[in-house]
Amino acid sequence: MTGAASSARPALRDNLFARAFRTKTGAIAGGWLVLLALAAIFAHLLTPYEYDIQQLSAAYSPPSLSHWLGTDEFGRDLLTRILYGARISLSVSVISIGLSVLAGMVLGAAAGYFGGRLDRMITTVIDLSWSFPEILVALILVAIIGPGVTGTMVAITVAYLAQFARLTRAQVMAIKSETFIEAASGLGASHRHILFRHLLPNAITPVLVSGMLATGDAIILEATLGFFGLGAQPPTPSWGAMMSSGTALLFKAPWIIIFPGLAAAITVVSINLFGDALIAGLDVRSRPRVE
Amino acid sequence: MGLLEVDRLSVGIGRLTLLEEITFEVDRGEILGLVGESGSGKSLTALAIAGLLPLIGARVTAGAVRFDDTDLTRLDEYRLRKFRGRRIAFITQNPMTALDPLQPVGEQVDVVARLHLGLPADVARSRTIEILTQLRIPEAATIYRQYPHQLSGGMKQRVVIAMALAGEPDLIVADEPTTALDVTVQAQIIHLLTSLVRERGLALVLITHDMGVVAQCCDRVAVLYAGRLAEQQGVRSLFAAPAHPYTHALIDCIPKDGMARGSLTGIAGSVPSVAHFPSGCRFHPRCIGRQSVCEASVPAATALPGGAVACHFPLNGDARHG
Amino acid sequence: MATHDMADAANLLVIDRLTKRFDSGAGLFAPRRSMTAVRDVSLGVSRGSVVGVVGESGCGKSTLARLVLRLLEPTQGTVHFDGVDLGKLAPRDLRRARRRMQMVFQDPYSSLDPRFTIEQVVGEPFAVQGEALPPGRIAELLDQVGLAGEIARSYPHQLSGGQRQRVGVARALALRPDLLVLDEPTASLDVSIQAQIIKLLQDLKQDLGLTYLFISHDLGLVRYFCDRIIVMYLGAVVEELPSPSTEPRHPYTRALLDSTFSPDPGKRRHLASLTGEIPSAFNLPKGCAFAARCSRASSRCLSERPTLTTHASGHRAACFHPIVADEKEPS
Amino acid sequence: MTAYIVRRLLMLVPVFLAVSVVIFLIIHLIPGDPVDNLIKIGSGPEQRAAIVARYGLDRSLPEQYLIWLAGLLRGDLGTAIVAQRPVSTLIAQALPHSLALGGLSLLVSAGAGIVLGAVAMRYRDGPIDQAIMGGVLLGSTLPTFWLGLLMILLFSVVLGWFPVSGARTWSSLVLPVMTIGLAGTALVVRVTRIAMIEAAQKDFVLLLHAKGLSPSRIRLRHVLRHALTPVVTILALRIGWILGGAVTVEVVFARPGLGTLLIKALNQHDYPVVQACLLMLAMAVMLGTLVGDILQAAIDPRVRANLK
Repeated sequence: MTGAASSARPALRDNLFARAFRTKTGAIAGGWLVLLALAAIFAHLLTPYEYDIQQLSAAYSPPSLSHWLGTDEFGRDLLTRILYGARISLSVSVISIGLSVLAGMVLGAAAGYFGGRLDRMITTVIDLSWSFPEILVALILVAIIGPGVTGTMVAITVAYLAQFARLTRAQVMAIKSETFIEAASGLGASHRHILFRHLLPNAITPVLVSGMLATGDAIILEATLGFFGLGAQPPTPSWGAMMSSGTALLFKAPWIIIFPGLAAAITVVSINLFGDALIAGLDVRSRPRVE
Repeated sequence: MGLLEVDRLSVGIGRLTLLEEITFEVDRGEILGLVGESGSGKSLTALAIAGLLPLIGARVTAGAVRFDDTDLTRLDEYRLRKFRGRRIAFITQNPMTALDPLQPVGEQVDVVARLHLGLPADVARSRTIEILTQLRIPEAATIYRQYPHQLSGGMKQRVVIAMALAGEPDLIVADEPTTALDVTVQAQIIHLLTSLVRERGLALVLITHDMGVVAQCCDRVAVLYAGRLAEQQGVRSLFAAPAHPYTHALIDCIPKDGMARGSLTGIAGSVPSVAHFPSGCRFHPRCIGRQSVCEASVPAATALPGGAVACHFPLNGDARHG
Repeated sequence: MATHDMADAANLLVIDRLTKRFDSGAGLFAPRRSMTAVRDVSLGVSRGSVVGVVGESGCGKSTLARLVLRLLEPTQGTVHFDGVDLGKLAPRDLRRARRRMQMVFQDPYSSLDPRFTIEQVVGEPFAVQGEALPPGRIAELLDQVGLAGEIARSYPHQLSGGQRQRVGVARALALRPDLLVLDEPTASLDVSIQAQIIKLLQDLKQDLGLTYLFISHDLGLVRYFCDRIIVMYLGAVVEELPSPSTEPRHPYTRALLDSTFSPDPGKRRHLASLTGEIPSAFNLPKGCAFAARCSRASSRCLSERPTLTTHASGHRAACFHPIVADEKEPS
Repeated sequence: MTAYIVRRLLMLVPVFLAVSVVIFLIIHLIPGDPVDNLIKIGSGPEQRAAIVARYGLDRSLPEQYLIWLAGLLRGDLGTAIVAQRPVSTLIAQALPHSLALGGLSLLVSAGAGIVLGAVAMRYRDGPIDQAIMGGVLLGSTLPTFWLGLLMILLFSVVLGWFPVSGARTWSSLVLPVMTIGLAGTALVVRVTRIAMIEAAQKDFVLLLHAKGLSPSRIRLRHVLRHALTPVVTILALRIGWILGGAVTVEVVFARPGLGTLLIKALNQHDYPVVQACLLMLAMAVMLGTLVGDILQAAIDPRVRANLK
């Protein structure tokens, strides 16, 4: 019995990813993400250049055979910096969103399941912060914590928390009103049993998918903070920081801005497309049969 | 010649055939009960008559819907609209969701007369109030200005009926008009609808799953099962001597006064879904009298006095009691 | 009073003056509103009997079912099950008590967790009660409710409504309960399936010696299936019929009876004996809740709330102007 | 309705107080002595004493908050550390530019979004729909600042149609509004399309068809009207989101405005200015939700009924 129970659920999620990969857009988008992640991890093996060694004689080189994507104002190879930048951009957004999903789920599930005063307290705070744009919340936090990777991560985690808490709460509330929850309490089930055997397994998938989509937004947020000079500090390469030279270099060496932005854009578009493919495959099991 | 003749009508969505060769007719002053369980295709038949199939992505694949000698299935959308709401009115199942929540209910009735009868706004308005009053709505002028959420379920269904009557139609198609209502309100609405139809000599197709409603209100009955017509007869003969085993079993599913405990057994098996319609006679897996031919071939409709039945082994009058 | 005590000994379930009030809208700037879903309901269910509770939407019948099983806490009143006051039980004891009283729900679609297989659904009671699943018990239960054993590994969405409802019954039977509360178990099923389920419930009751509290809006079905009938209107019991064939005294019960459509075209009758609709439970009138729709209502009915009075053995009605035997409505 | 607006305004008061507490606390949450955060580096002891006296920094935190709040209500937002001018003057200079940019972008987003969303719904799943939804995907994923830079590159540098930066002429608004508008439009298109598709499946729409009304009339007068409720909700909730876009875009286009002021102040650790900018943006968000709620009540009688 219990064996069947625990084996049934992971299988369900595996199917979801497999299904998404089997669609055309899902495969292309997912493929890019996997490649980028691998390239970021093995960046030191893939490129002959270092990300932080300046070579002023090669500054402002346009894309060429030796520097595929050109060099920046210090003569550093742009492709190398983009790959190393992917490390920062991806890990910062994935980790921060992961924390955000986790905390949001705990808050949302607690509010939705227990209701009452706890719910009112959590919802008030959450709704308040939700109505403020993420960038604003992030700016406030960065103002407090100070610029840098830590500040960016805390900012992203908190900025998206409200979204996940709201979604989890809504999910939990909806599932809580289903009769099978009542049936379980009628059998004498404990809060723990209801939360972990019924509510969360049914609520978790949409939250995870929206977490996945939010990772894309987080990459942009990270880049934006970097662009303002509030993210990872030099010489650490992050996509946003690389572009922060801003308008000044736009005329002289547009590739410095175009390529990191393009990397971010393709990644975010891929995340969205893959997310859409995931959603399309969602919840076939709980769909009612055709009558 | 009936006012409405549904002739060997088939309806499909994609590659699925949902309705097959449905045939029946209704005349002015007549109430036809269209009975069936879920998946029988009764709502689909209603949509087909009103030409509303495209809205749900379905289409007529064969057959005709002749209304006053015009085949509606051959009309384009523009000409079909001259019939809809004007000569053929439609009442949907759930009054809670049938009205536009953002518009006062009176205006929703007005629009029919303004559109089809060309009445100016003020005339349409007083006519609406008149119809609402006829439907025994107290203080109709007040109700006229209210929004749907301010009205009870029964009141909303009266407004929907008023919308149906506003175009002075010849035919009303009512799809389970009372299923969503409370028992006591159900009785009021059914009574109101059927008596209005009789007073005005309209034709009514009353779609329902409730054999009780059929017995109390209808003149003739068509029984649908899994997308096909099982049987069609006058109401008295149908209840006295159902020819199709399904009809017989369906009547026996309703508890009656003084019935002994345990005499209600239901029909074994379950109502098939569209994707899994059985071969041959679609009722055969659930039929007590089935034989091998029932599984192999589709029974053709054979004539009965005042009706038809599609069964290889129709019951005669005695079999019902045997 | 002596008869009362004797009745209690025979009763498996005794509900005494049960009341449930819901408060809502306690927002920052919104006024608090309260609604009494169940008001002062008392009734006893004797062992091996089927008691039907019938009424329309908002009459409180489903709330009553949940109060009985302690899925909701009553505002006032007590529920005794087999002589034990459920309200006084510690959580641990209440959980144990739940083994003996189970519920079958109206909606067979939402009453099964879509992520559970059928065997997980039927086995859940054992898991919840921390008990080893006896080998072969699932197959036995499925067989009892007329389902094939192969179904055990299916998911709910692969089953028809009738099959799901059978699964719901099997789950309720898993721990061999004494009492089943059936909350409109057939209301969302097709007619042909409804009759099947009723037949199944009848057979199970016979074989397992069960007691049923049967909640329904369908007076015809209740009269067929139940030994005693409780009629509720807007939270309160308006009439208690000792047998399904008892002629009603309360005008509301009469109206319910007249509103059922007999499947016999030979017995057509004027159907609409009742006007108006059920008022909102949020602002109930001071007097009889039914007075506004009742043709027999007097000024007394508008100002004073009638209480249940006994008319014959086991036949009680809450009406100042009950229908007497010789003035039956023409049928 | 008036009573509702008044009540809704009153409900903003606690929200405003909560937000102001957070913004007030910034000064104390950042590491270091608050005095240092309010004063130029290298200032003498007299200046320090003046700051301590002015903000009551020797008193308890609640007292400090009240002093700060009282100043706020008088329009005294403090003195900018770097510019050494009253913050209110800086804000007054920046605000009109931000309002013009934000307001115009909002109008463009709403107008273009609703029209395109309705068009996409009308030709659902066809090539037109797919084209619009492709644009939506780009509009909602491309980083705003990057998009702005590309716009400058294309329209100003290559084509030379619009000025690169600044706010001296109206034409300088075109590119910034397009940049923010693309993201805003994408959002509105998405919501409009989905809301219309959902509304079109409602029972009452079936009945409207059954009454013989023309499909275009049903779409425009009923389905679109229903779809407006969620669109208004989203627009109201995300007004701040559009303003957030404005912050970035101002920096990219080097336009004067709250965003530029805020980013500059953040980089210069000019906290009184940071506080004031955040406060202004927060108030815009609050007023946005207020307007959204009022619009919703105007559209939907059920919302009005719930107000009573």
